Amino acid sequence: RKEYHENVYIDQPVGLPLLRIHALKDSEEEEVHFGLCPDLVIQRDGIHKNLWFQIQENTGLLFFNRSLEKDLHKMLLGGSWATMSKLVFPVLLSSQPFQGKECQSAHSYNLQHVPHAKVTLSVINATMPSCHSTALGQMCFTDMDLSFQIKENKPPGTFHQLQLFPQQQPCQNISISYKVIADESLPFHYDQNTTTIRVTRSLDRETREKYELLAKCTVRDASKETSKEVPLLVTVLDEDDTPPFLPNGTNTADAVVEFCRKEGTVLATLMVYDADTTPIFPLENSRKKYTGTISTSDAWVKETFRVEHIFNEIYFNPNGSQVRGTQHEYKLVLNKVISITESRSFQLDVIVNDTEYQGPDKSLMLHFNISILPVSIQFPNITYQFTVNRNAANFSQIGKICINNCMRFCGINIMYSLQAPNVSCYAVNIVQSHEDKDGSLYVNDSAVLRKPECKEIQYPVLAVEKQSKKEAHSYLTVILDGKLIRNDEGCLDSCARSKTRSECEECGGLGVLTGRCQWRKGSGTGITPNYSTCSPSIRTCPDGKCDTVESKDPRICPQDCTNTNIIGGHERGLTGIKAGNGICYCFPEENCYCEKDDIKEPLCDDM
Amino acid sequence: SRNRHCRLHSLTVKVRDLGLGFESEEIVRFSYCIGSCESARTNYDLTLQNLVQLEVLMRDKHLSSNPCCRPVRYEVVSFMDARNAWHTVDNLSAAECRCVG
Amino acid sequence: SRNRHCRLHSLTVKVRDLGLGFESEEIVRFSYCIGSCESARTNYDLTLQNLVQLEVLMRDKHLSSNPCCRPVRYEVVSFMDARNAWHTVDNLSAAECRCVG
Amino acid sequence: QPNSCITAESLCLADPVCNATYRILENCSRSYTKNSFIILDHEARNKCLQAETLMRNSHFQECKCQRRTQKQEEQCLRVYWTVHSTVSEGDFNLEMSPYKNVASEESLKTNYNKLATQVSGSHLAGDSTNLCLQVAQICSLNRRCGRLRTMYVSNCSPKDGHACNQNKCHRELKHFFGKVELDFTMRFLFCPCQDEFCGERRRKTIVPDCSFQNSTKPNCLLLLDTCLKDYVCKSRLADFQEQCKPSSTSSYGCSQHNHAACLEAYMGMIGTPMTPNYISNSTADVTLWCSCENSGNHKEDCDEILSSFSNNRCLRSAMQSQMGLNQVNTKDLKKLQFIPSPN
Repeated sequence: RKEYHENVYIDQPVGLPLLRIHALKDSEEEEVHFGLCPDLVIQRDGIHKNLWFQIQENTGLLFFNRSLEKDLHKMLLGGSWATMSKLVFPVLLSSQPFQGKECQSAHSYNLQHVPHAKVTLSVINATMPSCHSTALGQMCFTDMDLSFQIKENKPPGTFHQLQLFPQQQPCQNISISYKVIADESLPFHYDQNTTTIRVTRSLDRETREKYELLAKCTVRDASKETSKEVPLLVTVLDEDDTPPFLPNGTNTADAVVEFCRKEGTVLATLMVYDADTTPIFPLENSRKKYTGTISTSDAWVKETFRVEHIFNEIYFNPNGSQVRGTQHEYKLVLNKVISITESRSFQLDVIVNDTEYQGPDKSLMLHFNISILPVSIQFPNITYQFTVNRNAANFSQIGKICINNCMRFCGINIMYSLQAPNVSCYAVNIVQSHEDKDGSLYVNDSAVLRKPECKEIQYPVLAVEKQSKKEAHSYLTVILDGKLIRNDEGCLDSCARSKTRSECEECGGLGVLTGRCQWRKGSGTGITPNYSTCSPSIRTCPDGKCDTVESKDPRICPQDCTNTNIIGGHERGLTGIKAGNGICYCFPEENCYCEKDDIKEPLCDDM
Repeated sequence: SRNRHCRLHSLTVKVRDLGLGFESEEIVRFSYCIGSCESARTNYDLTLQNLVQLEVLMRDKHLSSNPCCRPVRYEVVSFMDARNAWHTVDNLSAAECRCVG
Repeated sequence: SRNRHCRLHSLTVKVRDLGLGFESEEIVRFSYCIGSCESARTNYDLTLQNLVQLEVLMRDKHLSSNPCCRPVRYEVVSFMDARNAWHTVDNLSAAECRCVG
Repeated sequence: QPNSCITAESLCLADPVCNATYRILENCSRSYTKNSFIILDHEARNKCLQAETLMRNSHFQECKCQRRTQKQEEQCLRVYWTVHSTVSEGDFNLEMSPYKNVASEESLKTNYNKLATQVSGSHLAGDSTNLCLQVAQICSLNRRCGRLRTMYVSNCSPKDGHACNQNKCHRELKHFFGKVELDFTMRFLFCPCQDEFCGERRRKTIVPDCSFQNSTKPNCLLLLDTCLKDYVCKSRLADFQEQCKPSSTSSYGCSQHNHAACLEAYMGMIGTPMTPNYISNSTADVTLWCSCENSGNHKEDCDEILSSFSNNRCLRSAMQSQMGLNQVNTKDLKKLQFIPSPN
């Protein structure tokens, strides 16, 4: 038990034991010494010389040796008649006789490192309850709950006595008997005569960490008999007494590095179990408990790979009971980008070490079979061909260019570019997508599209991998067609400005494919992702992503790209309008608005 | 028309009646600016008025011939909608009015 | 509704037509602000408009539901009147327009 | 009436002897909070003990701090814990609350009811079975409550796709529960619900995505460690432990017999590192955002922290009685005549 609570009444007789501190030994030959420090803490009043209590060094019996009456004023703060005050002091435990210096480091502030029990005595400014004023049930147990902590792998010993001390139960002409109800097989023995409870053998937490017994008390006086049952809980404290082990014997995993070569990529994971618990608090200790180090002298390996370790609690079920243990996850992670030309296979070993475990096999080896495959930079053996309407505007998106497996790359950056075309019609350009995987083709000079002499334009296409400079070549054919349509002078440059279908579809704007903006009719009521809006191309705008072509000019698709104010009922995405109320339209680089469809003329004053 | 100078008024409205598309049973305090700005006019305003009367200039809803009574500071308004999601709307309710422009 | 955003316009007028009581044959350049301030509206304006539509608020000529197109800088104008006396009038002609309020 | 620790400090600083001793104690307290106490040698430690005993019997005897006084509160609590630094560090049970005891419940009935009649009768009431909605409406009608509610909600909401700032959120929540009259905040946070829709509104009152939850659940011992290092959190926790101390014997459930004090102390925890909240929309049980996983041998200590919120007889009975109170009040409001909304 870590804490003891007891009441002390003003008129309580002195010279009698108040309570008994129990302790268990770490080894058979160890001696047990209990000690008190010269001071104690009086709640609301601070530190005081301990004039009232003494402890028997070898039995742990705490005696109450001097009446509190004379010192009441100290207790109860200069006569302020608080009905109760508390005295708090530690009872120290040692395997050596006390010399008194233990108290210096062990004063009540900082006891984490000194074995002790904390005693809290409530000084009650009233006479002791007489026999008839105490309910029978209260004579059995104090209000301390019967919960105990026993370290595993330690010798047997007595850890509690059920019977209360005489002055704790005021009635003389009654009989109180105790019983402990527990399964025979449990490692506890109750001595009927002394009412003491013993743990009869060394416990193993990894087999069972909780025991629930029942303490039954029967009180008989002349006329009646009552009984009371209280749970008696024993928690087994853990020691690091089991080595790390592999859950299903697998200490090897394959790790293939191919298309994903960027720093931070998790290549493989292996589990190591430990039947012991791993306290996460305090943080620094938990991290040091288990280590995982790459065992190699190859500088390149050390530089290129790292091991990340996390742990969490799991449960083992040895013969039916549930016991906490720990699962350690070791992830092999790329520590830097690997060139696409790198190609090798080898085994990487990781030593896992349980630093706190003292026995054999405290560490074990994990093996990662690593194969790094080269990546080729090639275009699929097709030539790209796209048809473009002559009325298409600047920044209209024509199509995508992608070398083999390009969408599976991460950490591989491909730069796409168009060389000079076969005819002097420079109408199209290409830009990298956000993660430099594929290239987006777009119109960058719409005037060229209107030249009759430009009908079919062929571009050589080049793809270069940034780090290795490896190249790939292909060809792109752009075929222009469609009858030219005249644009009304009044039209502005951005489809997003239009608030109605008619206004929208009678004009063009940056990014339109066929010379006219497209009206997206919304659905749903209130604020919805499917708001009505005027777009250059409904396929790419709004689609919730501000792609690399759209981000070239704020007028192309403010619905996806705007960072300016959005007025009216809306929900903002990372950029742009994720959801809007009714119709959303924008004054690029100024504000965007989402308003109900039945927009009347705005009120205007004066005039 | 004495005390009809530009100043703050407020009323309690249902969030739904704000017309911004939020579905909510909550009510919010909405303050707005209303009132005359006659006392803030300049030579420009008098001239504009005269040119319109002389029909040198056409009357137009986008032509204001005196400063307008507008908020110069706003209050944020927060409420929970019908799906128990929180919303905060900026620049919704006026906090202070003045004749501006 | 295209390209009618708030901006500066100007015309030449006789000093007499300014209506400020000056007697002069001279003509001056008078600039003024006109155009839509739609793109400067805030949630406040949208809400005000909705409340008027719902008749929670009455339409009123001193209630403006969007910023107004107004001068933010003026030019001074000088001229000689019929008795050959010089006059300089402040805040007469707009120099720069903006949607304010 | 115990005096304020701020007045005690100024009296002490005016007295040369007390001033010198108090300075010693300030250094001692600084070393405890950085728990570098172990570095203090024996001689220095004794000086601290004597200084504290001297202080406790001087001006600072039983000095306390006033609740809900914002800036002053922090200064007062710093003085209090300087003089009470011997309460053993890292121990969950902090024994005594630094706050003066709570005003009696009667003073709570201020202008809440007046506003309640306006909402319950007017066209604005809407779904009046949802009492959490109704108290939100009543809060909106009260200028201070409405404004401070908007302040914390807007500071607890993500802005333009970026995650919320929990410190700012906690500061505004403390501001709201510290500034708005208890009359409002008690009903606002402890509104009774009959269905999960109302329960969800109640759960989301403190914008838990920002103020309560984090991506991972820390161990409760870690949460306590963070709290004890912050004067205000440590004080609010001591207050909560004292005011909501369960009592196995009393039917009232609380050893302090003051449900309002317990609820006020609970609300005091909102906005600290140990911010509690409702578990789900289908129960009025509350909890902390922490678990007792990976507690090792300190599982019992961890369970004690968590269950002081999630399994506290006194707190539960205090909340039930407050919710019962709300239930009754709104029923009899219906009979009252509707008064037009203020202009």
